[in-house]
Formats: sequence, C-alpha cells, structure tokens
Amino acid sequence: MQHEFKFAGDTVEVTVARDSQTWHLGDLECQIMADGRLKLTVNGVTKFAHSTKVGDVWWVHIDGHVFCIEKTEAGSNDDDSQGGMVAPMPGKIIDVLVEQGQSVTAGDLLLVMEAMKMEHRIVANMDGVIGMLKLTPGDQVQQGDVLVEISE
Amino acid sequence: MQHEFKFAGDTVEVTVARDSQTWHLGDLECQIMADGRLKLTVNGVTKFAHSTKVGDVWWVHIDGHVFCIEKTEAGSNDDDSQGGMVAPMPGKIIDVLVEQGQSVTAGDLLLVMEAMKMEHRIVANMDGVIGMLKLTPGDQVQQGDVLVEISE
Amino acid sequence: MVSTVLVANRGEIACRILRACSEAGLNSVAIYANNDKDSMFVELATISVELAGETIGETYLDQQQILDIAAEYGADAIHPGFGFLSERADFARAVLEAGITWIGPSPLAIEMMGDKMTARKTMKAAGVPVIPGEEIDFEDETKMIEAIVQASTRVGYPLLLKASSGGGGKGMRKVESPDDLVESIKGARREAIAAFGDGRVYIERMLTGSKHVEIQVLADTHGRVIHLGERECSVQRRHQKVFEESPCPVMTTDLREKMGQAAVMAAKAVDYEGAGTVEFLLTSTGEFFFLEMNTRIQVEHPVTEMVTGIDLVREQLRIAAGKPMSCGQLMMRGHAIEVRLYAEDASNNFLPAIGPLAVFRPPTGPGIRLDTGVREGDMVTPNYDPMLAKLIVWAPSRAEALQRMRRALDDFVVLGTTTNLRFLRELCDHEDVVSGATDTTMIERIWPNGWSPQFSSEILNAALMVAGVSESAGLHTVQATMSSTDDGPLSPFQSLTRRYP
Amino acid sequence: MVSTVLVANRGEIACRILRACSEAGLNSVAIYANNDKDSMFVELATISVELAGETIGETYLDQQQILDIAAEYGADAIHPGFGFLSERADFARAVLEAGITWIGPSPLAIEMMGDKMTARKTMKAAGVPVIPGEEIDFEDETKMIEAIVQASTRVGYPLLLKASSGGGGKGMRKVESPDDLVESIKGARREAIAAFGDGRVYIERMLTGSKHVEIQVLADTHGRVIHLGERECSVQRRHQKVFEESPCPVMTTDLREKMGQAAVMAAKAVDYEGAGTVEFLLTSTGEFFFLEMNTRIQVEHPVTEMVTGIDLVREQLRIAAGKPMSCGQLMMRGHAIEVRLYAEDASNNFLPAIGPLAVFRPPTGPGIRLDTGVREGDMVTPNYDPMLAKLIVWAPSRAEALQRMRRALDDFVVLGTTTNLRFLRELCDHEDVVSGATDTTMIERIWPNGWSPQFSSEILNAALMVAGVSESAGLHTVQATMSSTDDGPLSPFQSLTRRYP
Repeated sequence: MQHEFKFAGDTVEVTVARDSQTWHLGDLECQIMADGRLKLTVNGVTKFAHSTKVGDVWWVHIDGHVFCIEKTEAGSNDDDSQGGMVAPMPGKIIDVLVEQGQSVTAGDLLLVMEAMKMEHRIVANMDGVIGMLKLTPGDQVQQGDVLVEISE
Repeated sequence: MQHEFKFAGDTVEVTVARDSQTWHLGDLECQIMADGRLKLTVNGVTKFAHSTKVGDVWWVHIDGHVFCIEKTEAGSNDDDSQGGMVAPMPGKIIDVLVEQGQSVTAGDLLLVMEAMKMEHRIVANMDGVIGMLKLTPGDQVQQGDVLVEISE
Repeated sequence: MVSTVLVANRGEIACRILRACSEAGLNSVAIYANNDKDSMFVELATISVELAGETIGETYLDQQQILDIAAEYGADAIHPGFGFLSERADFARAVLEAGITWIGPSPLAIEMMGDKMTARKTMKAAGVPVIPGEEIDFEDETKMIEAIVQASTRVGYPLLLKASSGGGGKGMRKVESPDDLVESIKGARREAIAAFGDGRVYIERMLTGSKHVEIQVLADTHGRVIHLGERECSVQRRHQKVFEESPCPVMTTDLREKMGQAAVMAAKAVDYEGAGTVEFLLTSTGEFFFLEMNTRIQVEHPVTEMVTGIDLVREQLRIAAGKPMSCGQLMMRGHAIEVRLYAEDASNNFLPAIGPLAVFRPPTGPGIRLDTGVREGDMVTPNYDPMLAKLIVWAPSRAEALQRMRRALDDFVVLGTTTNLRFLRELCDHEDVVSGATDTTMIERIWPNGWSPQFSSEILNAALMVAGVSESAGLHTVQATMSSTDDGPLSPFQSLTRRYP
Repeated sequence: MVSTVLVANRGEIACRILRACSEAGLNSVAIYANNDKDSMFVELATISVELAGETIGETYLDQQQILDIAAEYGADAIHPGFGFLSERADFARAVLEAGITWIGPSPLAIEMMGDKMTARKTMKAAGVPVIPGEEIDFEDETKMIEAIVQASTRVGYPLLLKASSGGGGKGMRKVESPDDLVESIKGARREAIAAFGDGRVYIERMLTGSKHVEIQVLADTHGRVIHLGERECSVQRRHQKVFEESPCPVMTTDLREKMGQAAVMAAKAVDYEGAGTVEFLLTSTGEFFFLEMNTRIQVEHPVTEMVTGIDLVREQLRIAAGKPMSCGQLMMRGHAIEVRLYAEDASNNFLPAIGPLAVFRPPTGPGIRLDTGVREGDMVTPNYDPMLAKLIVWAPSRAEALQRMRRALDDFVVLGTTTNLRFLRELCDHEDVVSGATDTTMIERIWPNGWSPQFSSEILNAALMVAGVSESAGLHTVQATMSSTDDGPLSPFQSLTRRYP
C-alpha cells in the first residue's frame, strides 16, 4: 500500500507490501504485535515500535526517538502556507472575528489567540472564503492545529 | 436494575438504581469513571474499584480485596451439582470419553483431566444427555470452568 | 500531634505527599480545581474537596477558601508542597493563626529568606559567604541608580542586577559594561515592580562557569539541624533545572563538610524548622557563595532521598508533629540522577506543548523511580506547569547511573504530546555530562542555536515504515478533541477512539 | 572479557539479567520456547532465538541446543539465572568446555554443594557449624536403615531424614518417634530415587521454631570473598518462601559478623566464584547451623540489593569478565521486604491458578520496586512456575517498610487470575510479622486449617454493588478463551474483547 506523509516539511511516499503477517519495505520487515506495537527487523536486529495517531499525525516511538509523521492525501495541495493557518504554539482563542463562508482578503485579521502570556494575531494568508471554522473564544488549541481554512 | 449473582456458594440479588450519572444501592453511591473504574462513596469516604468480567465472573478489586462474583440468570437452575461439572482445579484434559448429544447415566466416566501431576476422573452427576462439549484432549482448563453439561 | 493533613498543591508533588500520609497512617485532604477533577492526586487522599473558582488565583492560591476547607474537614496540618503558597509567609501565618500546623518553617524564616537583600545581610552576619556585591537600600529610582553606579566600581564587570523580591530570573539583568548599567537598572526595576510590586534592586558580581550546588537541610523542634549532602543542578534551560544529581561530581568530603556547615549556619540564623535547601554557586576554584534558601521541599528532593536513604516528606511530617527527626548519621551511598520530563518542544526554545498522553509508558526495572501525577489517557493542558514527571535513577556509581538513565529514557514512551525526552537522552551522552563538567550556562554553550534531535536515516526510514504499516493496518487512532468549552471531563475514553487490528 | 551474554532462563529473572546487560553495554541473547514467544523477556534482548521443542526438557533444559545457539549467535558468556540449569554442574562444565564463560561458580563447587552430604562434610572440615546429625554412607537399603537407626539414638527426636540429592522438600521426612523411623526411611529413599535417581538419605536433628537466615556472598577471581549481610526468609508455605526481608529483625552486629564469617569460610572451602547464598537455621537461642549453599543468584536477591546498594547481577557480570568486584565496605541501610506474588489460591492449599491477567496494575511510588516478567493482557499458563512478580519495598525502618508494603499491596490490582495478594496483605498485619517473631513453621501455626480471606460485610456489599453496576453498564468484558490446541499465539487482543461505556 502506498501512503503520502509529511515529515519535517518534506513530502515522503511510503509503500509497504504485506506478505501474510509480515510487512516489507526494502530490507525492513515489520509485524504487528497482539498489543498493537510493531516489531521491526532492521539489519537483523529486532526493535519494538509504538505508534498512535492523533488527528492526522502518526506519532512513532522507536529506539528512544519520537517522530511525528503527518498523513497527507496524495495529490492534494496540503501546503500550510496556502489553505490553512496553523497555531504557532499552544494557546487559547481570545477572539474570533470571521465566520464560516465569509470572504476575506489577505492580511485580514481572523483570530486572536493568547499563548505564553502574549496575544498573537492570526491574519489571512490569501484572498478567499473561510472554510471550516469550529473555534470559539475560550477554546484551547495545540501547536500545529489548523485554526481556520481559506479556499479560493 | 436487578441482577442475580453467586458469591461463595450463595445466591445474592443485587438491585442498583441509576440517577443520571450516579448509581445507588442503599446508602452506597457509585459512579463510572472515564477509564472504566468505579468511584464508590461508602460512609462518606471515596473508594476506587476495578472490575472486569472473565467468562461469567465479575472480578472486583476494592480496597485491596478481590471478589469473584458470578453472574447467574435469575430463576434458572444454576446449581453446579445438577447441570454442569466443573474443573476442581486448573489442569489439562487427558481424555474425552463422550460426545455431544450422547446419553449417559450418573457415574459414567466422561472426562479425564490431569492437574498437579495427578489424574482426576470426571463422572456424570446425573442421568441425561451431554450438552455443549467443546473440550478436546490437550486443552487447558481453569479451576471452576464448566467441563461438560448434562441436561435431563 | 497531627492526624489529618491537607495538601495545598496538585500534580506529582501532591501524589508524593498524599502517599507519604497514607503510609504514615495519617488521614489526608486533597483540594482540587474543577479542571483537575480527574487528576491522579485527587484519588490518593482520604477526602478530596473541589475548590470553587476558575483561575489559579481563585483556586490553589485562594488562602481563605483553603483555610475554610481545612476547618470543615478537620485538617490539623497543611502541607504546601512547592510553588503555589509554599513560600507565602502570609499564608503560613494565617494557617498558624487558625490553629493549624504549618508543615514548613516559621513565617519569619520565610520572610527573611524571601527578601533577597535581607537574606544576604542575614547570611553575612551569620558568617555564610555571599557573592561579592552590595545591598542597595533605596527605593527611589534616582537614588538607587546613583548608589548602584557607585557600587559597580567596587563590584566590577560583568555584574548582575537582582530584584530583592525576585525569583525565577524576573527582575534580573546581566550587565557587561558600564555603558549599559543605567538602562539595565531602570529595566530591572520596572520588571520587578510589575512582577512583585517591589522595585528594590541590588548588585552582585557575575560568576561565570560556576556550578549550582545546593545543600539539603533538615531542622527539628528539638534543636537538631543537619545537612544531607548536596545536589548539583547546574544543567538548566531558561533558568529552570532539568538534570539534577547527587553527589556533585566534583565534590570532596572536605568541601561537603564546609558547605554543609555553611548551610546549617544559614538555617540556624533564621531558626529554621523542617526541610529546606540552601543554594550555592560553586566556582571552578572551589569557592562557594550563598545564592538563596528555598524554604520548602524541592522538586529535586528525590535524588537526596535516593543517596541518603532518608524520606524527606516523612521527616517533614514527623518534625511538624513535634517529633525528633529519625535520621542517624549522614550516610551517602551510590549516585542518583533526576531528569524532569516536560511537555515542551526542546527544538523550539522549550516552548510548552499540550495534547493527549495517548501513550504514556514509563520505564521499569531496579533502581528506577518515577514521581508523576499523570497517567496514560490524561490530557496535558496549558492550565498548569508543563512538568509531567520526574524520572530518577539510582546506581552504585555515577557511570552506572548514567547508563541506567539512558536505558530508562530509551524505554520511556510518550506519544501524543511533545516532550523533552529525546533532549534529555542526548544530554546523557554529552561529554560534559559524562565527565561531570557541567555548569549553569552549558545548555546555551552546547546548543547556541537551539537543540534539534539527531537521528540516523535508518531510524527515520524505520519510523516511516511504522507509520506506513500503522496507516495500512488502521492501528490505534486517537482523535484529540480538546475544548475547554466542553462541560464534560477531559475523559480519555470520550476523546480517544481506539481500534485494534 | 565478555561481550555477549546468553540468558538461559525466562520470566522475571531473565528480564532482570537482560536489563543489566543492556545497562552494562553488553549484547544479549534470549532463548525462548514457543509458548513464551510473546513474553516480556523476549523483547529485552539484543537477539531472541526460539528454542525447538515442546516440553521444558526439550527447550530450557536442552543443554546441547542452548550451546548450539550460543555458538551460532556468538555468545561468549551464559547466565543461567535460577532454577532450570543454574545448579547443573554438567551444564556448567559443558559451557566451559565450549570455551564460553559460565556466569557462576566452578562445576566442582556446584557439585560439592549440590550433594548435601558432601556439603555437610566439607562445611564441618571448614569449621562451619552444621546441624547435629550424621551422614550415612550406604546406598543399600538394609545397611542404610541399620545405620540410621543407630545414628537416631545419638541424634535424638524429633529428627529429619533428608535425601543427599534433595531440595525443595523432596525426599524429606519428619520423624517424631522411633516407631515411625523405618517406614519413614523407606519412604524418603523411595521418593529420593524417584526424584533424583539417588536414594542416599542422611539424618539431622529437627530444630523447631528456628528462623531461616541466609547470607549473601560474593567472590571474585582476584581473591576477594565478602558477605553482604543476611536475608530472613522464615515465612514459607509448602517449603517455599513468600516473604523475605533484610535485615533479619533479631540480628545483632556481632551475630551478623559471625554468620558472615561462617558464610565466607563456606564459600572459600569450595573456591567459590560469583554470587552465592549460604543458608542457615538460626535457633531462638542464637545458635546457627549450615543448611545448604545455593550456588546461583536467588529469587530474593533484591532485598540485599536494596539494603546494601550493590547490584548483584552487575557484580556477577563483572566477576565473570575477570574484573574485581566493585563493592566497597559493607554498608547496610534501612529495611527491605520482598513478597512473592503467585498465581495461586491461598485459600485452597496454595494450589496454582491460571487465567488471563485481564487487569495487572502494579503499585507505584518511591521505595517500591517490582521485578516481573508479565504485563496486563498476558495469560498465566500451567507451563511454568506460577510466580508472577516480586514486589520489593525499601524504607528507612522496618515499621515504615511494612507500612509501605501494606499500601503497595492494597494498590496492586490483579484481576482475571487468582493470586495470593490478599494473603500477603493479611500477613503484613499479623502480630508475629509486625514484631519480627517469624519462624519457618509460622504459616501452618497461624492458619492450621488453611487461610481464608477476612473482610467486612460493608466491603462485600460494595463489591456486590460494583458487580451490579458493572453488569448494568456493560463494563469491560474479557472473554477468556484459552486453548493449547490453538495454533495462534496467546494474544490478549485475540482473546479479550473489551467494551467501554
């Protein structure tokens, strides 16, 4: 199966093949364990990995390292600078100045959030129409959360 | 809701009433927590209980005590000495001498099991017809498991 | 006598104290804000009482409400933990006036150590070495500037301006040259007034390349004041400790005895009672200077417990009950290291992170202790300090303790929230940590442009494969919905949906 | 030098050793039978190799197969743990002949201590006190009976007959009066032949009301032999220890020194190397007698580690690699207690139990150590020893250690399999345990008709309510299907279906 992921800003294609209970990718082999962990064979050495998906992101723990690997839809335009504005850090929504369906111009003030005792102004990065917008004042957001989407 | 349980050989009726998120039984109050544990208020003091059901038995941990409380069907005849023969201790089935649907007479040898390095002979406790019988030689059984059922 | 202890705190230190009460056969009262109602510490008390109010000020810092709860539930002692009200002399006084035992030193001792200039003067009078510098007795800006400018010629550069009411780096300014002095004084004063309502600023020489070494002291009401050896806490980021150990790698028996005696003198100078910590700067030439005294139990107290075999919280309870401390002669053994696990992004200036603890699997095995107030399924919120846990290891030697810490950090799995686990792990491999050549500015020195994780392409490929297989097989899925407008509790099973293969 | 250690064991002790290897920077090889392929220890090794075969004899006891695996995967040392092949001199010899380091004493030392009559003679020659009694040098039944009958008049009643190859109570007979002697000799001999293929039986006086006190010793290849103080293991059921502590509550410095010196003499008499334990009976009058020497690491080694601060497994690895032990002067501190958590029905003559570990939540907090090889979701099978875990607590004093153990046992939740947790918990409240007046027959004395749990009607009512609410709400449901005819692994998520509210 082929998947498109995003890691550290780069888009990565990952194709894994299944042969009975074993998955393959190049020399790597992987089995899913009964408790949901994954058993990997890397250069003849076995490693155990944990994975869990939060939102669109796979969190992977392997050998003391943690990787956040975002699942993206192949072919779609998922450049953050285009469609969605993301929270620069964890914080709290203070004010919402637009509503779903509203037309906006690049630079318009959309949201105000508070984080680290400072106010951050979230402005439109393009002209367009406000898409999904579920936030209301008082909501907590996590770093990287999509705050608002704009479609052309 | 009313339930019939069996504990230490005695049949016990337990009726719990629900009022929004809180369950009541006499002076006792109980709430189910998000992680599946139960929060009890006993004489004004809060205790936390774990429960899990294995087969027909509720295992309950509270205050360092563990209780095994068997769920039985109200009104049904669940006297072990009548319908079902249970394993006297954990062990391994050595031989199965009857099959499902077969008529037997009280005293007939039905199964042989090995436990604690000894052989135990399981004989029919009544005349009747062998009901459900899933065991085959080599199976492991746990103390209290119903080995074979006989219906009149 | 003490029979029921109210713990005026939350999180891991509340868990630590509540367990100690339980083991000591004491009843306990936990107090909690509504957003903590599913937190672990709430379960560990005999009785748990919800605080009215929303903000920290309306809950954990609401002195009157806490005193009312103590009265209502018959608490005859209050343990403040650390942070919150622990170093508030007015609260200690109110507790005592309500006829309740305060598990800590006298309000006067808190005050004398809380005001940094008073503490400096008291220490000088007691013969405890302080950092070369001068107290400045003016509140008026013009007079203060004049006095500091004069003093600066005696103290020398680089120097530090410090707010007398300060703490945690607020109201502090490093001054490299005389040109910057006046502006820095004004800035420090402004910040100090804003943070503490007290603009008094004093001046100290800056001692670069020093170690932060602190001495644990214990004083009972039977006239015994002892020290329990040192902790080295030089490894700090943003003025906050992340890696603490005991013994200090460069400590000698002779120096320990000298620093210990200085700490005991410091405690005696304020008629100290209970557990406290005297912080020193230890220079590379082996000189040491009083920095401040923390008049409470400290975050890093477990490393002292591991090497001395003394249960500091139990001793606090004993001393507060008027009993003599139970410690015999100081017997330090082996080596203990603590690291602080924070929900933060070490690769982005250590900014706090929030999120679900979708997976939280601490390491296990001999010599590993975890002090935490969270468990798998909990949410990390921005409401409180982002420290999730303290991981403490003990081993017969420092090298073995570091080996054990590396293994423990590798085995510690936290997913769903960004943590500093990998940062801590890489720290354990750094040559200055391995050799014990740590000082207070080492993190800035090692990673002047910030830290970012190092990994091989093999391990990244393996991780990508794990993501690919997990996605293909539809493994665990956690939908993090986290909204403070929800009326319901932050339930892991309301917010997490899991599928198993 | 040693670089790769094969651990010829399973379960918690394999986990313990594998973690020590990992922390020491050594590679490790785990070997496992097919029915252990999902066990925890398999994950902790650098490489894990499945053993061919079904029975224990075909797997963990198959010496040739294990040696072949060691050769194939480049293991240059073998750690046998306890049980299995750990006291098999022939295996130790085969390991050495294969050019592999044996992590244990010499085959000759194992043999000399393994044969109880040889051990008695060796100890007498070395000046170590042995239980009054006589070795009997006849294998022929008639001659043996004749010799024992004569010896019995010198030894006195009550007396014990013991098989020379014996262990774990097999081939042992208590004889109260001369009338029963001949029959008992015949019975003991028969049992010994059946169990060990060796019918030799000898005679010792029975010392009632004694304590089982053992001394840990450590000997390196640089001529150093030391003792690490004692463990008291008097609390036994069916000749198996369940509650072990250090120090022994009645120990004095003087007696420890004497017993320690006797243990060191015992070790020196067989040119001992590595970690070993010399077991003694300690009578109420303070006399002590050699019982036997265990030539391996012991189940209860953690209590010694907790009070001495020495990592016994790391020392084993060090000594096997030819290095000097790293221990300094003996420094015992505080008090440690270990209880053994068994899957067994304490209210039914401690019969082993099996089942799913549907819930397995160990206690946490400072001073608590859990050595285990299982985790939630595992199945307890009748294939191996029913010990699930060792719960060890440490505290500054014995009273505090008992308090901590009570709290830890109350917090330990195991559901789905019957365990002895409650039995252990009640033990901690018994006056003889509280006062330290334990002896080897105390469990039979306290509960002559067997133990059964004590609980109030209030707590039973609460439990019934919990069952009622759980049933009403359809809480967690675990369908335990456990069949050895299944080809699949004993997967917790194949066999457990869970529903959450």
